[in-house]
Amino acid sequence: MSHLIPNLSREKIKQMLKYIGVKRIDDLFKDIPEEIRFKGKLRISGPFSEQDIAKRFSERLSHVIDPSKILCFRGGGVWPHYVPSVIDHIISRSELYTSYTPYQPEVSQGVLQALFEYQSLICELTGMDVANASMYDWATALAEACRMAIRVTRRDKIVIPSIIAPHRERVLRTYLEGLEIEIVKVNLNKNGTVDISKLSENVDSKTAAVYVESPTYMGVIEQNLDEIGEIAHKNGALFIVGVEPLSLAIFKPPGDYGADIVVGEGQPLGLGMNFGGSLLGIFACRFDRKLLYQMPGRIIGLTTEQDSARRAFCMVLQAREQHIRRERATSNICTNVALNAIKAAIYLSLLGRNGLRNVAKKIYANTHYAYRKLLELPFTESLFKDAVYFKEFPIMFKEVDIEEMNRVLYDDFNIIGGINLGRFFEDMANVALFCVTEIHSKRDIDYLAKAILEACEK
Amino acid sequence: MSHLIPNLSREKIKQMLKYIGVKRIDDLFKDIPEEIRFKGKLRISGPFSEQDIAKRFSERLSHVIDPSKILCFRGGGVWPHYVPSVIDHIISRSELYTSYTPYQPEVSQGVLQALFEYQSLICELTGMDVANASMYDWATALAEACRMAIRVTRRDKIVIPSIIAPHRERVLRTYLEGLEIEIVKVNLNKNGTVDISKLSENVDSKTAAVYVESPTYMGVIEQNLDEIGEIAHKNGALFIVGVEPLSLAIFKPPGDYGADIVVGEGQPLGLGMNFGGSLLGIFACRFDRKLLYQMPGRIIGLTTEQDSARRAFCMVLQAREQHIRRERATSNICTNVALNAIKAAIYLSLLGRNGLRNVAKKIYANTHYAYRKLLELPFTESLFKDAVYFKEFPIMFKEVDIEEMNRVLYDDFNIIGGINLGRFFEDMANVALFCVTEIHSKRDIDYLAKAILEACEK
Amino acid sequence: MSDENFRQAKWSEPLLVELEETPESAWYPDEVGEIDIPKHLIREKLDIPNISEPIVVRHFTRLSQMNYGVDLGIYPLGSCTMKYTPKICEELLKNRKIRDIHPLIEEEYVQGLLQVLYELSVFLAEITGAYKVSLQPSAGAHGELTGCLIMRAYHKLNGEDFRNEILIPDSAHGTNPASASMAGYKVVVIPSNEEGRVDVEALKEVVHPRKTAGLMLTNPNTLGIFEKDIVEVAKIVHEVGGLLYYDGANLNAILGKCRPCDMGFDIIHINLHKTFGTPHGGGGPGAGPVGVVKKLVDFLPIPTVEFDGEKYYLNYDIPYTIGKVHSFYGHIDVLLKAYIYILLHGAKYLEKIAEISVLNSNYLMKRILETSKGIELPYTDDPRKHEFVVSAKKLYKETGVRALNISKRLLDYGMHAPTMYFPLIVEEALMVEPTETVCKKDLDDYADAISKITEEAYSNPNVVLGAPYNTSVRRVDEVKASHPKTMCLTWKFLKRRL
Amino acid sequence: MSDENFRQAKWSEPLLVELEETPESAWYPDEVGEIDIPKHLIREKLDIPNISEPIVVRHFTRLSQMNYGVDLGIYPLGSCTMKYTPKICEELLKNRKIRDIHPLIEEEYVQGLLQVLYELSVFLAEITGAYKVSLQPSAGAHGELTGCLIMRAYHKLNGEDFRNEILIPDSAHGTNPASASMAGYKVVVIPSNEEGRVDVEALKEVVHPRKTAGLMLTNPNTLGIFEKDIVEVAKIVHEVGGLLYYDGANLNAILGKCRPCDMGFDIIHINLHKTFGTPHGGGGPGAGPVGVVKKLVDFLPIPTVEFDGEKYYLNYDIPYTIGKVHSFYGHIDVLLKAYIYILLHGAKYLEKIAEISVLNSNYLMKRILETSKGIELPYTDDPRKHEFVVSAKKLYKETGVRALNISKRLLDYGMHAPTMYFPLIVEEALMVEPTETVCKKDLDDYADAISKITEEAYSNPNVVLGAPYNTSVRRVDEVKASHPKTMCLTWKFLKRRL
Ligand SMILES: Cc1ncc(COP(=O)(O)O)c(C=O)c1O
Ligand SMILES: Cc1ncc(COP(=O)(O)O)c(C=O)c1O
Repeated sequence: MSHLIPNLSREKIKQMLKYIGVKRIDDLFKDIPEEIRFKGKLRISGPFSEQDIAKRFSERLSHVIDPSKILCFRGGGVWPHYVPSVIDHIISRSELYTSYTPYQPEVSQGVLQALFEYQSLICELTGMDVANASMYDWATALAEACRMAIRVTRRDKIVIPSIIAPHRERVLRTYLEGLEIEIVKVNLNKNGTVDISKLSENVDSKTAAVYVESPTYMGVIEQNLDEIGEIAHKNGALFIVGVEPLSLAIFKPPGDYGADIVVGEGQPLGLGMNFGGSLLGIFACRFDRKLLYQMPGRIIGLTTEQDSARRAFCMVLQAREQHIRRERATSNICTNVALNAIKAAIYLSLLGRNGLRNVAKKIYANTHYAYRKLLELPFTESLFKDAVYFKEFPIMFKEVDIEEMNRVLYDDFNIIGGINLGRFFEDMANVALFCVTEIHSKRDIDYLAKAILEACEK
Repeated sequence: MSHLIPNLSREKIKQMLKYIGVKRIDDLFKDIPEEIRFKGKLRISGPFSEQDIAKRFSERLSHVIDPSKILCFRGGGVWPHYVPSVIDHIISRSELYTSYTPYQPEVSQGVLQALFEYQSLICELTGMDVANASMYDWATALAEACRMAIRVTRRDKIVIPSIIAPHRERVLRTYLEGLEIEIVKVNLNKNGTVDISKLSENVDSKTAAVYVESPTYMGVIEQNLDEIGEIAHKNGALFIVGVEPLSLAIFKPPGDYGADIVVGEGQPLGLGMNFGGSLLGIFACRFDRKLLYQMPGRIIGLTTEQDSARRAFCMVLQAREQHIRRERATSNICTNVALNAIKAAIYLSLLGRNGLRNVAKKIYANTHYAYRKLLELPFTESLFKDAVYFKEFPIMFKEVDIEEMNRVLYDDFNIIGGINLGRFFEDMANVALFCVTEIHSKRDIDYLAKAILEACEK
Repeated sequence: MSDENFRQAKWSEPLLVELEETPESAWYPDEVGEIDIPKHLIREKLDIPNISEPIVVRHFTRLSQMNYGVDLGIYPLGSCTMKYTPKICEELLKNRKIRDIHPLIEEEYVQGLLQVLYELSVFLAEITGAYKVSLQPSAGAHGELTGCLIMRAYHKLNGEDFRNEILIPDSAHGTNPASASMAGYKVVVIPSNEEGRVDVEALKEVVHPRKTAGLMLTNPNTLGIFEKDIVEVAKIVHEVGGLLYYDGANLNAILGKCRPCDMGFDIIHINLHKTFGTPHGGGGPGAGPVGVVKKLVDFLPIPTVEFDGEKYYLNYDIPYTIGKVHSFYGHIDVLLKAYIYILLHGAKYLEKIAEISVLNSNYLMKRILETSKGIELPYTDDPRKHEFVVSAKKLYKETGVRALNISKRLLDYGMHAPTMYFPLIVEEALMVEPTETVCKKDLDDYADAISKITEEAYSNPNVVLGAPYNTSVRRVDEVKASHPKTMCLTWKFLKRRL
Repeated sequence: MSDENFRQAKWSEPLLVELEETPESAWYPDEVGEIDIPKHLIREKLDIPNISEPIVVRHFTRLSQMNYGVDLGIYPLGSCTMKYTPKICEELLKNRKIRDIHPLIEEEYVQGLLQVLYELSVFLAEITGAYKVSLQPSAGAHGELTGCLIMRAYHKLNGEDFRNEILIPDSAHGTNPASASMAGYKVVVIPSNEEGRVDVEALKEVVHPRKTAGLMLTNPNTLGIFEKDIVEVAKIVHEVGGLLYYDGANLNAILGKCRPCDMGFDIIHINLHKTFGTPHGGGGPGAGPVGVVKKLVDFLPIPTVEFDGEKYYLNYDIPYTIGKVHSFYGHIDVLLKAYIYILLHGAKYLEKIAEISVLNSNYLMKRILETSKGIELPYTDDPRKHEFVVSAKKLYKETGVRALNISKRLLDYGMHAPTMYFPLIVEEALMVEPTETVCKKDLDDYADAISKITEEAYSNPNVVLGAPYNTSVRRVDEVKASHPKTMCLTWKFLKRRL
């Protein structure tokens, strides 16, 4: 509104128009042909004052549940985690959030160094050598990783497990639409991990990449990652691993079992859930020129001043990118989610290895406590019996309508229950996927179990 | 907690102790006599994690009404106003809020210039020549102004109107306790302004200061300020005026009618109500060395670098202050409310004269609309018939218990009604003081009138 | 105004790994007892430093001071629309009712959020003339990919999957060809004419009834020039059965003045982080909603946000949907800021945005051209729109000072440089976009600075060539940064090298 | 670490009145029709500039970069306890349920707030040993005044209003005598002994059974030395019927170690903005709650926050109350931050605060004394507590470099100077208080910087005398600033002068 547009005074406009040498502002638009001019007035209300907008906004939000009064046990790609207050404080500094992509490194050392720290932290966490400065989300990171594998290997088949997050699969398929790629699915064992022999059968000399996730969409830690990697590599395929980053504080990182590319969702690292966005796509790979030069996205490097040994940071390997390579670029990504990557850098450095381990251990302990608690209920059954779960686990409910149960959990207990997997997987009509994290206490979990008992006995 | 205290690792402590040359940390406390050592453990719970504190805090606050669902018509010293989002944004910049009083001007130009702008803006608003960088609140500013007048005139009598804010009077009396001062009260006219002839009678050669407020505690704009000033000055007393700053955007400023000292409450200038604190005491005076050198508080000045003409800011006239003058200081004030003064500076500069005028006009229009609306009710009467009101006005309710009315207004209508003046003034048992500001719409006011009607007919 | 008046903060801040550790403390305090993970899955070493909160906060606070943002001064990066972000947008977004809401929550619990999203999609449709808008794409380029995939799906449904070419002007942003190519298309470049506009004759030559899938264009184009032949261009493409894609990066200039779909575009994206003032965050998150004309509605990504007259819901039932392009529904945080931004302005001030951004741009252009020796305006003399491109080719020839050097020297004045060397069709290009949120004095100061710099280029070129001087670091060695031998992409590279 | 590694931002930002105006726009947009105010009351001219929001934001953002704060580095201002402020304290305070709550609201609607305030007062009583705590005073000095008025009221009730002297050591902070004097007392100064402690013999000489109203003391004192004779001191004062006042500025050093009221103090204040980490805000708001022993409870300011077993309420029924010292109940915003701070730490870490702040202080003191020529420790060799005072007297004599110059030169390293020239009893005093929130490297760097500076003082004193160089402005002319002829206290002064 008027206070946001400094040159809006009649006098100034006149003065400037005079200098330009035209009479009316409209003269500056005279090259817009009459026939396409917009004649009416946009049907957009306002201008509103801050005060009125705040009111309107809060009126709208009055039709949204109050999360501070609710216990959320839902995950599946975005998870409830605690966001340390430091993150919002730093991220609200306008030098950071009102800057553009650091095209002029000399005045952008702040964002550049922060992103360099992010890349370094992601590499420490995943055990990989290089990471880019972010992708939009796990799903697009996965899609770009597969495209990258296709470019690197010049092959056209991707092997994935039969169960991955439905939204990730959907995005992957969309992104591969333009290339004619075969996507092969490999079934799972009874414990929810990839069936190695089935995998072996499906990976061949046409395979560009083998993709697995750990923890899987079902929260299961994959057990045979070394073997899977070997199968991929033996066939000349790349080994792509999808990860939940907090799990890596206690579980072996992909770098330890030969992953070529790691993708994952950075939302647990200090981002809110925000109704699903924005998120943070993690993307890292081995240091191998063939891979590096095919990597999508921005990469930041440490260098020096031209005339001194003083450290400085800038974007590197831009020759891969669209603004130089255009149709032959490794990706079209331009604006990514840099600020979210900085959030993750703050989160990781604030918690440190001790804090991260504590969070991960608490999640692990909570997961197993909750898993056991729910299995103690008379009408539940485990889906994958000997699985090692992290953060999420599926529970089968005998003769229970999950949607109905969730409704009662919310109405009577202020609980957001597990995901109804029947929505996504035909054979899982009675299965709910629960999520527990460090924000939950034992008491919360006991309360969940009790609430489910009561809800289902209704 | 542990992450807040960087040197808390055993190893580091050992290393440092060794360097110091002692064995245990306790050796550094050995000069505390055994008999006064605290032997037990403080009964203070914690340490809590951020997450747990946030929970506890929000649990406590669940026992506080939600202001976003409520209409507040209460003022009386702190008023509901809109706080522009820019203020919180700027004030959250940690260079500002984590700094100390600017003792080293070379690294503190930010706070210094901001406070200089505050002083300048307050002087523009009040029409005075100099302002200090803040007092705690209007009440203590008033008390310090009276003490200053007593010092300057070496007299011992203060004349005030019979009605001023009860809390201000109470603080004033507390502050004058040590000095044996006579406080004389002058009655009001029927229109709520000071009775000039009564005033004349009470001001004499012993009078140090005449204090009036405009708008008064009852929201009445004082009409005879020139005359009051003349009476004070004729008798050699100082003329102190108390103001609500937003009113000065449309009403004559004290500088125009000869005020010597102006005090007031800066809370309307971008501070929240915060259950009554912190606030912002405005303090300004004429440029007169006698006054200036007796002024309490910090004052910021514009100067230059020592070796160049480049502008720079620093604190001035520190010889008045306690850290130099000790028991002969003009005041003991040290930590004031600098950050709140900066909030006011941001508010004033963000709104500018146009915005301030608009706010004040809206408040004025709302006040008169609400006043008329409430007087239309069958059981109400005006207290001061020919008054010019700003932001507040008292209404007499025939045979209505104000407390009871307010209870119904809250319970049934989500309204915080006017102040029950009976709590403070014996002769006002059925009077309520209402406040309307720019945050209220006509609809809100209509709703108030309707709610009162229904509440009182119950 | 001189370069003596500015110095960026310089803290020489070490890397996180070089800061002092606090090995025995941890931010996240809950001590959890031992847990039993199968041995072979256990992670042994985790090399992330334990730094205490005060030191972490200091680290990032110092870093931030070494970064230039819109809140510090003019930032006229052409094509990026770096405008001031109203603080109310940030403030309202801090609400927990946004941050702590899970995406897979039952729709009836989040009606208010869905309503806002729906309203935003309606606003964006109104502004662009689109029939329906999907809020899902994460950025402009993501919108382009989405758009190209919609083209693909459309032609496929029509049995025309043989169409395999997308036409793109030589002045286009790199994301356009990159996106087209990602969607499996061959890119055909259309040259610009001597006016800096699409060469209609050349276009006619390359359109092809079986090959052309569509054309991608931004209007005003990247030279800031309005493509006044757009109606004819659209006709040519449509006549051979192609679709028109509108790159919304330059929408700022025409808000309320004309609408892409009224010009003939079939698919459009909008960079909310440009035109609608959501902050760019040093590289995102942004948002790139995509709108389409009626005939393409059935191809939009799932889900769209809809209203059935009673309740708001997510519509997954889109017959020929291209699928999903993002995990959930898009960048909600960004979308809501744009919503607030739009309502702050209303129809009236949205149009003022266009007017004043164009006024500012033309004023600054004239100021620069009149006072800076060696700087020239390529192509037509028509007024530019919200941005303009000048060339320092002459200056370079005469002094050895390049567009790059001017840019670096501008940094010494506490001002951000323009976009350099884009579009590719202008030699020594400086692409300047002041936006509507600067004041006249900013424009005058900017022109004065460029004027001084060009004078300096003639009188004392070495000073310009050695710039910048007042920034937290001086000229960065970008060649070394990308060289295989010296490349350093993480802390580990540094350790290995030592 | 060298002074080459730091440069503070410099923006040469004009005054608000010098920025570009936008006369026809206004932030607050509601156009209100004409209103009819009686003519003689109308204001004609209002000289406040109309500046647009982007320019206002830029102005203050730039200013902020020219300000040093704890979040940027070590800030060891002695006596000020400039510690890191946990961000969670700030975050939780942004809740509208605090900001938008009116003070005169019915108690039953704000039970949660009253509960928190009550709990805080109980915590503070527990920490200090006081019987009851009032949260009303706005700062330390305000607490002192409150305390002196309580003394006054107490003696008066006892029929002893002839007591008119308050005893204050020569090392005391200036607010102590100023507050005593404001309360109508005569100040009697007690000298320090050769150890830097209250001279007990001198005290005995001045205490007087009819004159002495009380004694004000901080312990550890402003030299950072613990007054180990405190029990005797208390006895001496109590024996003549006087009261003891504890200036809580130095409470940080003894948290959980010993409690003022256990030492014999009757009235205490606590600077929440020091010991309890609420940010100082460049000069407030702080908070200075006052606690008293049981016999003084009936003199506290009204109202106190109380709990009757069922509900929390404001108690105005205090028989001999001194009245009110603040409009309402104190600085709620600050109080709540301290509440959060205390719970973050719990009993265990409150004690750690004392331990590590004392450890840091003694470590740094030794480092400085061992490596900096010309810097000496006055008074006893006993360990200091959370702060220490050294003297640059020798350095000054030998090189002409004063405590002031060392301070200015420290700024060039991106570090804040210590408190200078206080307490008054030490010549060329540097009063250093690192607090517990710095890391060892900060201490080493600080000592190294001082060491380098003192070396420089001997080798090249002019460099030190000319400091600072790396700050946004160089040495400020403070004499000119206060000189009647050149004094400039507002924009108007500037205009008049031109
Ligand atoms: C003309 C043009 N098109 C497309 C884009 C890509 O947009 P985004 O960065 O949002 O992906 C840009 C961004 O700079 C642009 O300027
Ligand atoms: C020893 C001492 N006493 C009292 C005070 C005054 O406290 P405040 O600034 O909170 O009024 C201070 C402040 O610096 C101090 O250091």
